[in-house]
Amino acid sequence: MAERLSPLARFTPVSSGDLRIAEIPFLTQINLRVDPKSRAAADIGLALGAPLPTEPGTCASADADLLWLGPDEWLVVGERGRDLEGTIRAAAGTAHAGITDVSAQRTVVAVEGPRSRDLLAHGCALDLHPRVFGPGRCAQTMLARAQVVLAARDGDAFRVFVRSSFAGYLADWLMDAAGEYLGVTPR
Amino acid sequence: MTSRRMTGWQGEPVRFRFDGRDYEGVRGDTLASALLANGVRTVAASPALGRPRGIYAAWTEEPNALVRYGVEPMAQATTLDLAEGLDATSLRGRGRLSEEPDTGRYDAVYAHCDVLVVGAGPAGIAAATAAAETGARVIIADDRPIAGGSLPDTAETVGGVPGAEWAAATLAALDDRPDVRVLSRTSVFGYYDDNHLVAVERRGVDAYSRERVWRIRARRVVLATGAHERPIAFAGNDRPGVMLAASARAYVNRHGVLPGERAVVFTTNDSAYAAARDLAAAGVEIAAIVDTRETAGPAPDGAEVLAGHVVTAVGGEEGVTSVTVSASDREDRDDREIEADLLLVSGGWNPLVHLFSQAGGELRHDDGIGSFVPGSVRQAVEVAGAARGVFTLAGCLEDGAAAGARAAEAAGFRVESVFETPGTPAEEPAAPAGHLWLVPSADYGTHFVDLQRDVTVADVMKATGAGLRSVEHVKRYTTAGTAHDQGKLSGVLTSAVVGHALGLPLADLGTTTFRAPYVPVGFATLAGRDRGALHDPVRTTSLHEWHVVYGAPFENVGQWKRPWYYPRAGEDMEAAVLRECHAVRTAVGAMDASTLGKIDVQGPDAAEFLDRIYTNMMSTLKVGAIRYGVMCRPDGMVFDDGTVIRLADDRFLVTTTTGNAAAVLDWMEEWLQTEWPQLRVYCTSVTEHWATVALAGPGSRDVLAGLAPGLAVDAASFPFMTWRDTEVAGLAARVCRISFSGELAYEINVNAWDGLALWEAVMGTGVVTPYGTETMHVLRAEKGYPIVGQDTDGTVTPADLGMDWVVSKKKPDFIGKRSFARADTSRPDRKHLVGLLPADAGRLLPEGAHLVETSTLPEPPVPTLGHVTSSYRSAVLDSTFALALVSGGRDRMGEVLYVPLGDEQVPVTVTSHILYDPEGARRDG
Amino acid sequence: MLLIPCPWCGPRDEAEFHYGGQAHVAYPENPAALSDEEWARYLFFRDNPKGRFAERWNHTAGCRRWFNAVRNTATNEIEAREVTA
Amino acid sequence: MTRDVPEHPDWLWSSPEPKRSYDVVIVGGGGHGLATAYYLAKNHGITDVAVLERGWLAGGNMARNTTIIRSNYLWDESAGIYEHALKLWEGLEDDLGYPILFSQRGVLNLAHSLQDVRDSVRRVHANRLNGVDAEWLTPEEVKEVCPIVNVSPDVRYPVLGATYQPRAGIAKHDYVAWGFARAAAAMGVHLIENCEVTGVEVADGRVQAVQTTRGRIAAGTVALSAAGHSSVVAATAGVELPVQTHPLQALVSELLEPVHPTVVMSNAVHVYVSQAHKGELVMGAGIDPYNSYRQRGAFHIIERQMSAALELFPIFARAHVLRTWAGIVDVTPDASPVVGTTPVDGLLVNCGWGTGGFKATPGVGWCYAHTIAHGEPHPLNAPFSLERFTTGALVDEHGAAAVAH
Repeated sequence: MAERLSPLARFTPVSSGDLRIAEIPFLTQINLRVDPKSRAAADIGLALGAPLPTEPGTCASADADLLWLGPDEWLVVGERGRDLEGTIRAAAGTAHAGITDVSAQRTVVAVEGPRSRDLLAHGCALDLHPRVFGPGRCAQTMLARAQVVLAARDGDAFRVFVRSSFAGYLADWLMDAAGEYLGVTPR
Repeated sequence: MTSRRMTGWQGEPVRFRFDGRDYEGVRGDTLASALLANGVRTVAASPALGRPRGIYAAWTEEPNALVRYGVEPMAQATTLDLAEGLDATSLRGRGRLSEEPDTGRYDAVYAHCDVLVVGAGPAGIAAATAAAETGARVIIADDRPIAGGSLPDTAETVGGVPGAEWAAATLAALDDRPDVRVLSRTSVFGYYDDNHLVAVERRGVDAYSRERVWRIRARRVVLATGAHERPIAFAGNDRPGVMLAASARAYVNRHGVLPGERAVVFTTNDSAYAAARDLAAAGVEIAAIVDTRETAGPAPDGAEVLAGHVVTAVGGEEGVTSVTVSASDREDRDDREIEADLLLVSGGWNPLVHLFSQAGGELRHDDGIGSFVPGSVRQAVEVAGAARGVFTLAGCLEDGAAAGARAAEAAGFRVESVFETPGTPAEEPAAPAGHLWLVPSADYGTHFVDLQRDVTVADVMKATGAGLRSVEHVKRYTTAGTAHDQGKLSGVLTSAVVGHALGLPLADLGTTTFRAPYVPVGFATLAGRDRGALHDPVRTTSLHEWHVVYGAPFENVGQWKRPWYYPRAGEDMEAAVLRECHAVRTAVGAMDASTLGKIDVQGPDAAEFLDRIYTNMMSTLKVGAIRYGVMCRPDGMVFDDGTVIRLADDRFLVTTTTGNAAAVLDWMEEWLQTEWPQLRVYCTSVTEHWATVALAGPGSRDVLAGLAPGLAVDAASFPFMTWRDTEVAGLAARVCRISFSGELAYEINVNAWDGLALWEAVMGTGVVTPYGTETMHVLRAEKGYPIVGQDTDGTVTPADLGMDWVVSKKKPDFIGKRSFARADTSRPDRKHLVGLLPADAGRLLPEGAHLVETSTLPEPPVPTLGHVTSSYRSAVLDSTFALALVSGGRDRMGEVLYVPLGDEQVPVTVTSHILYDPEGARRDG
Repeated sequence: MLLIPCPWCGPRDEAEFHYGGQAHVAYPENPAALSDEEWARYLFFRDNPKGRFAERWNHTAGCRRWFNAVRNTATNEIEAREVTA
Repeated sequence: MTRDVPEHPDWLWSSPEPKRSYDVVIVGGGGHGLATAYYLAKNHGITDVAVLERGWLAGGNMARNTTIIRSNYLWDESAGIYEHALKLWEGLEDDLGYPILFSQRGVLNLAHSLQDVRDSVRRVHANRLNGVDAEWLTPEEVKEVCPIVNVSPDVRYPVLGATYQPRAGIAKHDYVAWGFARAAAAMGVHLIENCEVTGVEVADGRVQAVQTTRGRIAAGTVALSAAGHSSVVAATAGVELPVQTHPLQALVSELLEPVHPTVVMSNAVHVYVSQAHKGELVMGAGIDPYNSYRQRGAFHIIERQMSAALELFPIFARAHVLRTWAGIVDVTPDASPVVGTTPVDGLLVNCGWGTGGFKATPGVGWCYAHTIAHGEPHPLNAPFSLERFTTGALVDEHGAAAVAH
């Protein structure tokens, strides 16, 4: 069988002391829509190892990452190849829930290091100060001219979920903006 | 020329060129200070009158000293850092854009803070310090390379050290705090709603980006923007050598430059006395202080003070040689000519209320200072120091500290200790300022109000004499305030002169509106990183690299790049497309259809929901089957079309046109959330989760059978408009039997990261011809399938397209239904989609050409019957053909109409819009 | 750049939102029963006050929720908000 | 030495006290109101007319637009009224005896996608049938007309061609307004500034008077011409209008030596730009998306516009934005105006010009004056009735003129 090809397969990861940028391809991603007050929501939380976060802009981490996207919408993210859809479907049973495999809809760019916030601030209007957008926070927002899901993790690390068709653009943009922190000399 | 640099002034030499002559200045100079140091008095000719002009001010308010250099078309010599090799040319009112490309990089940053302080003078630094001590996140931005506001100009001391040193040290300490950001060389130029402020940071040619736009969202703002000294209108007030008093003081203290040898000071207030003292101490002879007030201030050593006097004339065509003064009481006129090469002017001070006014703040006239000060405002902003009329150093420090603490407190921080403002030398209480805007005269022809636009008091009086009563009208009549300096010095003066002319108080007239930007900002600076390839995102499919390698030109469809056609060696577009069409009609072709929008619609009410959204019935669709659907806006006009496939009783997959994917999802969410929240439906975009390969042509079944051995592909097992989940080329796939060409065809959907593998497997069969969007368009047009947005334009109903069959008669309602009954939408002579065959089968009609009834063209206006929406050469029809929207078109079958093209009337015959295989015989192969 | 209070995500830049015009204009119960004039009113006529205006926003770049807000069209100040039922 | 713009006359208009009553009261002293007053007096001999302006004359959109004049609209109805206007523009300087600096330097409307090309060619052909001068230019021909346009195929949205209307151009907006004002005032029309209409009085279905900040003024006919404020004024008479009010921003650069010989518009990337007589680049963008009466837009619209402008005009890179501003425009559902009668007798309305008001100034003034004088529309403005929203016979200029300037 032919190799899978990720949207940023041609992108070379970059790394300096202050900043690292790399693609994390092929994560399992399930878009989940369900009434947060329903029995199904509770059951799905149990199955995933953590209640679905109901505080806007937060992420719960258990067997998978549960990113709040909206009042009845989450992005459930797990390792490559996991059958999260099956787990969630089984937990939801016949209840009304929207469970959609979107694993290839977006790819993930990891932005890490002490200058990660400085880099993202070139294109993201959110206040990324650690007190405001620290580990465990997530948001759907714009980064440059692409819609993204942005999730903050421990240690000045971010995951940027970007739609596959925009990934090339976003990588080019990130590299242009990152030059300053990677020691690229001005043109 | 002699050097005017003060003896003992240290500085690394910097060589530069101005108007073709070589000079030397020192590091830290502006171009203006370096020119003054070299004794250059005349730096420009005025734009309209050609009068010689000199340096008048020392910072962004400068009206005269405009230059161009490098790729910069227009800059102020007073703000331009002297750099080694600078080669500047003076301007006469107009800049010149350089043909040389600008190679600079520019960017932007978003920033957030609790307190933004604008201006790092005494008030601003005090405000920032007071705010920072509460723990608030603070940004302090200052437009100068050296902080301290007026402190480097005045050489006053703060806390016992020179003010500039205090400013630098205090800012450095602030910058060391983790939650304080100090931005120097950063001009805050716009103040927008909800405390959104924008600033430009000039980082220099050695920085990664030369200039950076800061987009700052501040919970509170402290404006400590200072004040501008104002000019006075008197005869000859534009001569080189006439200079604002505080600016002259700045050249002495900041740059060690003497702007003249013998000076007359013309003032309405005490501040010019301090300037005179500093100039005298530096070696400038103060010939006289001409004070408009009857009670004059204390004279510096040796200077004569003429109380109750004004300047009535300035001698010297090329620069001041003498100043004529007179008692201001005209009855007792006593003209006296004083020899001087420098005339310092101080008409008092105008607080810089630009940003405050931009914020929506009301201005109030302050009689004491004779100008406008901040009044009430809705936004969360404080004004401190000279910007609100506090003109003493101690006052500014205290005012700033209080404003900073107030701002932090309002942002939710506790003020635990009162910030102790540093000590300043005792200041004599200032005597009340006088207010004089213009020196009365019989001839106002050289009383300049706006130096850069050559506007005089006479011009203003002509405007008021023409009947104008508003300062906005006078500005437009005279052009005062419209030049590069945006009236920084002339604005309030113009209002005052209008008031003088009309006999109205300045307070009643107000000012013209203050508009962003406060300082000019480069186009490229604002465009930032959004240039070239990053101007707008390029969206690509997972097959994109293959299309690139195989030489396809791309068509922009919204942000997507879609392969247009795949030329072989020696082929032009026409040849390639005819070949691709032929391949699909006779063999098999494949197209990347991944850009189509895809929406997963789930929930027990999904069928009911789609019944309301689409014009046709979707609830009757069987699981496993596919139906074409059209959606309209409530006005009945076609909005989008696509297929709906039923995955389960409670689950559908909807496809949209490429350009409308986001709009359709938003549309569905809008109706679900705002009109039908009771419907239990969830919509999720899966556009990019799938890669879609369209396989079309009579040979497509064999190709599919070879790639999907597990799939029964015969027409009975896999009928038209059904779908199957299977494996294709070893990849999990969903295959839909749908056709946009009329041929036997399939769409194979796989996970996007498997897309290239699928495509390569398809191409690996060796029998499949790749085709692009152009071929797709031709094939669908031969079948009469409309393209939304090409054959429709927002004024076309499904019935106009001959698609009555897609409009349900059974459903009680769906979006758009009611509009079909309106008078205009039920007219019989609406434009219908029809086919056109040119009499000359080789004649390709231009898309967009119109149709008329007659073979000769009458005089305009000529009634049009409609226009050509699509037009192609058809391999299979052996003719060109077109689709057109034609008035009453369905009743014109067989009629000959004419397409006016230049001098020609090209005859065409109206036909059905379905030109190829109207029986649908080919869809099963 | 307005700062618009999304009831779910909190204040966000205006550029993240899609404007939805006047709030509380319900799709008619039975469009077929309306006269052409009444239908035209639904299609094309919206309030356009200078002052307080109840309007709809969609947080398109965020949580994709529609909500109502009351904004003063003379000052752009958003005075109150409520989540669309 | 000569100045870069001509001198104004020594006399413009006087500021009379308002009378208690006029035959015709025009609400709104912008370009349209002033032109209407002028043609009422000149064409119809009606001079007992007051033009009431809430602020200073022509201080609204007339002072804020980008002065582009063209008539190359898609639909017959639009071409009719805009071409009528253009013909009037061509004689207006002589007609008014005022140097309005009408410069027929041509307008290019660029196409950046294949669909843009189809729409543009369609408009060219429609224009020709309507007697409007129009040409389709290839990128090379675009370059000949305007050498500074980047027609390289290697940009994000290459220029695929353009429509060109040679007779189109620009004029000096203030001069136009003042020319109309001066000529109208000379024929006896009262121009009254600082006089805000706070209500329209209606009795028995007929208009009676207007209430103003300077007292009640009775009128036989009240003709609204208040642009962004139209709905506010009409609402006081119980008349609802299908318009929404939005900010529209524009900007100018510093004064520059001539570099841009024509007018370039690009709907796809939302830019239009010309170089005014003094030398400043004058640019506009699309409207801000939300309803607002605040004459203020958001800055990201300007930043976006700069990015688009530099794709087309690399030479503008180091030009500077000197001043930005916004007008408020009233936009209809079909992007075409409403000019005609209302359900209230004697109350007429002229509104909904959106971004297209300036270029129509003499044409709409001429038609509106006819409508006032005769109590019914001229054939040129008859299609722009309020009733079209009920019948569905819209004049939908969105496709061709969504960013029409």
